[in-house]
Amino acid sequence: MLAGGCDIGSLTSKAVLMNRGRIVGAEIIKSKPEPGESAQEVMGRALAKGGYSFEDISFCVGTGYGREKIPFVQETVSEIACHARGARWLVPSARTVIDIGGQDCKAMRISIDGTMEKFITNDKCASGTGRFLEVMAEVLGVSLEELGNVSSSSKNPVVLASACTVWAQADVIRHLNENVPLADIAAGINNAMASRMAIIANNIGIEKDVCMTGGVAKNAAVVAALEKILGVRVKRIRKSDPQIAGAIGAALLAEEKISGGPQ
Amino acid sequence: MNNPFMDIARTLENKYIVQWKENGNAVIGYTCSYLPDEILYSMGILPFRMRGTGAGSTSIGDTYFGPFICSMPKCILQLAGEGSYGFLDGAVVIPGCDSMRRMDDCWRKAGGDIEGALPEFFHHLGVPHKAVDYSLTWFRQEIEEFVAAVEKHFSVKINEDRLRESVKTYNRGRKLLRELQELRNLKSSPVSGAESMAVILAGSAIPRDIFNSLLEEYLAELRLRKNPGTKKRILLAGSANDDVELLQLIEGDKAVVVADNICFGTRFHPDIVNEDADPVSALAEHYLFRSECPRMFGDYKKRYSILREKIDSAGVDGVILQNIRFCDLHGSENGLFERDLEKEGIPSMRLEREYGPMVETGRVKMRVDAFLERIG
Amino acid sequence: MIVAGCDIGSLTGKAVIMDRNGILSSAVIPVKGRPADCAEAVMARAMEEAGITGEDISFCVGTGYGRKNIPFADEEESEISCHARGAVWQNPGIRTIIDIGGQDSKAIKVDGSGTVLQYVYNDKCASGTGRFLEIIAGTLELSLDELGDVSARSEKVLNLSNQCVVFAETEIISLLNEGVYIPDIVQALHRAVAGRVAALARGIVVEPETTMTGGVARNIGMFRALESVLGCELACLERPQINGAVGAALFALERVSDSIKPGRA
Amino acid sequence: MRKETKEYNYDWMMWRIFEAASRVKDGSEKESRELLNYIPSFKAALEPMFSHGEVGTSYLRVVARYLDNIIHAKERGQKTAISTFCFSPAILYAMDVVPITLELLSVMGTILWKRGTSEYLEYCCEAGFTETSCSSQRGSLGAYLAGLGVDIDFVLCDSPGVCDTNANAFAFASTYLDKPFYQLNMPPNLTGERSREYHRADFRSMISFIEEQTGKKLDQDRLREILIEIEVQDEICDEIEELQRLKPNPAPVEYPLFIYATRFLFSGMKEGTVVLRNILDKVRENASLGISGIAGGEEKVRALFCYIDHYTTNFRMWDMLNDNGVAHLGGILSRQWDISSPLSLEKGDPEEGYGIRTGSLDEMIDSIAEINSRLPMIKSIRGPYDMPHMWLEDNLALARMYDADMIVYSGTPGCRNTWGMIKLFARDTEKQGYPTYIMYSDAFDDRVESWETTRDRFEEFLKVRRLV
Repeated sequence: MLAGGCDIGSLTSKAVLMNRGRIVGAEIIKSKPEPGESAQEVMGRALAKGGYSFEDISFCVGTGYGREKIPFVQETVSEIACHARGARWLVPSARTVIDIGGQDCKAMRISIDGTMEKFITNDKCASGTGRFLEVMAEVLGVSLEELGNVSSSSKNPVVLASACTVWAQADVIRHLNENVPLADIAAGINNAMASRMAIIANNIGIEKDVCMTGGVAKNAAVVAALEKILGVRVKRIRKSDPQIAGAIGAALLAEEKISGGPQ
Repeated sequence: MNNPFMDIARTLENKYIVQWKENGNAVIGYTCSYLPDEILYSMGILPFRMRGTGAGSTSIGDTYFGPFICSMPKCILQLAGEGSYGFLDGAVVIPGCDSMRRMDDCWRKAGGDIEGALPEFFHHLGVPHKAVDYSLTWFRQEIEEFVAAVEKHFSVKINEDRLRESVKTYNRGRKLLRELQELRNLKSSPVSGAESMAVILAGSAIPRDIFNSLLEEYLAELRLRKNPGTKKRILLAGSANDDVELLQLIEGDKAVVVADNICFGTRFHPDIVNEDADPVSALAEHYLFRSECPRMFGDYKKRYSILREKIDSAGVDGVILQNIRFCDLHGSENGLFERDLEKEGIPSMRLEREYGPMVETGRVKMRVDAFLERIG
Repeated sequence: MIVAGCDIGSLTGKAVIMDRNGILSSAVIPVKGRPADCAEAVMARAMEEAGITGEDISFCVGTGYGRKNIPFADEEESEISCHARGAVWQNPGIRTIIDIGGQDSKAIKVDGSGTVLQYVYNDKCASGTGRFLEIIAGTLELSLDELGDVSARSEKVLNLSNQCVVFAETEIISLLNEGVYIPDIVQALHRAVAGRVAALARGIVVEPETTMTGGVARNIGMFRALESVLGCELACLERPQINGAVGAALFALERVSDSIKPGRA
Repeated sequence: MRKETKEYNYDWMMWRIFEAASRVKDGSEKESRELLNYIPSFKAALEPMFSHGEVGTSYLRVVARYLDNIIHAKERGQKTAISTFCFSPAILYAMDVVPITLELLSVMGTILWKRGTSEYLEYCCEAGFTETSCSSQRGSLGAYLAGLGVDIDFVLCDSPGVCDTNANAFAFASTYLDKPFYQLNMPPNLTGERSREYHRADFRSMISFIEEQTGKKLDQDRLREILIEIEVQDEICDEIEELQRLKPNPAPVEYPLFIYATRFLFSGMKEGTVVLRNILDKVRENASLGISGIAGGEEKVRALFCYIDHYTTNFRMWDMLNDNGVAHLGGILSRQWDISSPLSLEKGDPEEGYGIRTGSLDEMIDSIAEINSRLPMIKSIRGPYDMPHMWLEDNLALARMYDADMIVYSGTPGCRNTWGMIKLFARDTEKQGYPTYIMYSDAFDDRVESWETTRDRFEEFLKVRRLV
């Protein structure tokens, strides 16, 4: 009785396999130009890991930008609903979920019974998206994970032109050229990111507990900066990789279908 | 069933305009719903509400406007620069908002650079931002100056009887539009938001008499339509929208936009103009005292109650509050609407978008779907 | 009397070595790490090609984003002045220069002596810059150099609505998802950038002859797109990419001839 | 907004800073240095003011006084009204209302604080206001929306039809805080009897609105005193403006800010007159010695600022001007249009400026209505661009009068108005032979373009256009 969740994002694709509330397979790959292709591959890999085949999936839910293009799903659901669902499973006490995707940034408020009360997505210029951090890390020549660690030793973080990714990048290059310590630049980047997220989080109104999903959740410095601005603790996700929260949510919805209605 | 309005909504120079011009009549474009169409129409001139749809880029627009400006006037200027508005004999710019007002300056400059980009007749109609006795006097004078300018340029004369006729014709159209809205309000509304949008757009783009008869036939057909009425009922509010595709994108197969509160929408002259009073005064009053646009500062409560009324009479499940980037007037009022609607338990979602060709549908679609799931 | 010009941009570093008779050698390398290292590397490459050493260079002018960090530069000049000087030297008829750089684009109006009369930078927001092209090329899994040829195969006109790089990227991803023909996307990309750049150029009123400098000028698709948006033919420079460095070298020549003038007198 | 920020009372905090600063110079040099250590983080921002001796300290004093009025208004039984910089506070003073001018507070915050006003800017967005709106209001409005300032009694603005984005901020505030709102609406054309009548009627109904709010009738004698004081201030400013035409310009680069800020804070009030007098004395002194006001002493370029200044932290714009020998000729903000001001005289159009008549109440109300309609943004930026007495016309006249070598535009991305016409403007001024530099930065928010970038680009312009 396998339930599948497949999240085809613009930058990465994720797949999760569940069996009676337990994750029995998960996979993340870089998205290919063709979403169907990404879906096949990422799900295929997830299955292979546990020695399963597509036949073993009794219900599969698709989500993400490419969701309409996934050949093997029975149903599609928006990533916002999936992320909320996944986050609740990862952090049952979560009432506010902040998700940083590759191309956008969402904040969701969930009621005690788990239904979505409200959500906001960042429509503004792209600073405040996962892509923003990627571009910056690239310029600094460090990996996304390093970006978090490097900044820890920062004494006085720079202030970045956070209005536009590419202009912020121009600033970063300037600071590099002026031999500003890498730590301070990195810290500046993380702060810019965090304050972007804080705006939309405060916009829907924070309810404790707060948790963060998406790849950026792995950047300790951003999370810390966000905590500082919001003045609340962000619950760390340990149960699994926060980046696959959307796929987990999809898989959970699939399980509901199998067992008929929410557990 | 064919919707005779779709083509009109999707093209600028529709076949009726071509006819109109062939008969040697003039067309005047305008930028904002505060212009009394009745007056021009009574003088045998077709008032055309300018749109920016169809602009493939804003290269010309960006030559004159700065970067932090709403893309709607940029697109309109683009089309003018590319000659798509060649059919206009005149244009009226109204200070609807800062971006629109500055189109006056930018268009004049573009006219200097690009042969034929600027219509021969070009007028600035200073509509006040408040509705009180002395601003009404001002507005009435503005209209008189406008009429004088039109009379002079097009060597026509305004005639009271024909003006009264024109007011009647437009009122007839208003009544029909109201009937359309009544159909949309039905539990099983037989008409989609996209179709209704097309109707309303056509209302600002073809001769009123033709519009009225087309709409009568269309309403008759609609009354025969059956519809299960199982879709989510949405109200669309916020910035001007002249793009049928946006409606189709929102509706998809799960939702129907049963009401709107947007410029180029049913906000377009809802109530009837007094046919007994002096026509010019009646029109001045009618147009100035309608306060649906946040350009009328300080009237939030009035606008909120108008919105609530529409929500109730259309039995709406959720409200989408959209605004074009850099449209601060609607953008921030949407913030207030959202706050107050949610307080009353009416699900609502703010959505900032780029005006122009709806190539980038991914983000909008994702938000709309999530919103529909939320209210479902 | 041998001089050098060194142009350290945000994407590539260029070096030119010249004497009064013209260019002796030049080099272009992608920027990696700190600009100083890039400057050393690209200059070394150029000197090797010319078969000379640092001692032979009597004066060097630096320009570009990293101009402040070129250890061996005797002086620095802004890209604007350098592109102006370089373009008019390459083609004396040039009066308007459009430079699509990595971080920003500029339109420059010059007189016959290569002196800047007026210039404008691109509007805030990066659409209309080389970086924009680069990011999107990455999304399409193409190299910058491929863009030109790919766009040549375009069949139908397509519009990109979004001006924000990252959102344009999203937009392009959804186009890819819809299986849109890639050359059409690239063509649309070129027209989008050209549109932005043209808007900027019109701001200073384009006068013939007009040319395009910077690495992007080698992208024929971009070149043609700009021509069609501006509605005029663009003069093609022989070496658009190193134009800035050429200009810098010319400034260097000027300095040395100034310094030896007293001797002549 | 950060939690800790929410713990500080906004205008009270601002008041404490200026209160302390305004006393620093009271004691001996040694005491002063001691005192400065109590406000270490503001040293850099305040030093430039101290460096201007009596001018600087008297300026600090009026700012402190202004803030003092705000935070003590309630206990003094006065009403408070948030208003815009382009609104003559005279009428409010005449009616015993304490004005809270958002843009002025934003300027102070931007200059003083390391992180600028970012927290308040962002709070506005958190409250549902658009991020694309003008930072000049958001930079302080955020504090009041968050309930960190004194209680507001009502909202007044005169920007509808002039700057809708500005007006929108006040309309939003009144709804969000649920406070009464009054707007003076400007017709697109300023001149002619029709406009005058409209503005009169509008101004009169505003007065009755204020009377309703305060429960006090307009005090004629008070109004007369204020109008007479405005005349005094105008005379002083007229002379300063005349002296700024000298080469070199005897006024230091900071003075334009001191002048317009003082007028926006205390138009028609003795407090303001003191500062303006000190400024005049210093400018006269420099003029008689024939020296430039620039710190370095050498005037290389004469720059006219066609809109606003750049208020980045610690007066760094003024440093930039001083370092490059750029004389600040002021701009529309530092000008006024009394009928006998140099600009009015130069343009010689009776419709250009305002005249003050203090006879009957009607005359006085007309005068103050006229003054209000001749404030910089209202007069120059109302539209469209080709109406008489508009932005371009005013600036070309000023550039000519003051023999400017260049024109500088600094604004905010939120300014639909100037960004809707700056390209046309720059084209025309360039055509007239004035190199025109457009700053793409935000005068109130370094995060749009870092100050370093702005400065580099500006200096590059000076060099490439061979101005230095």
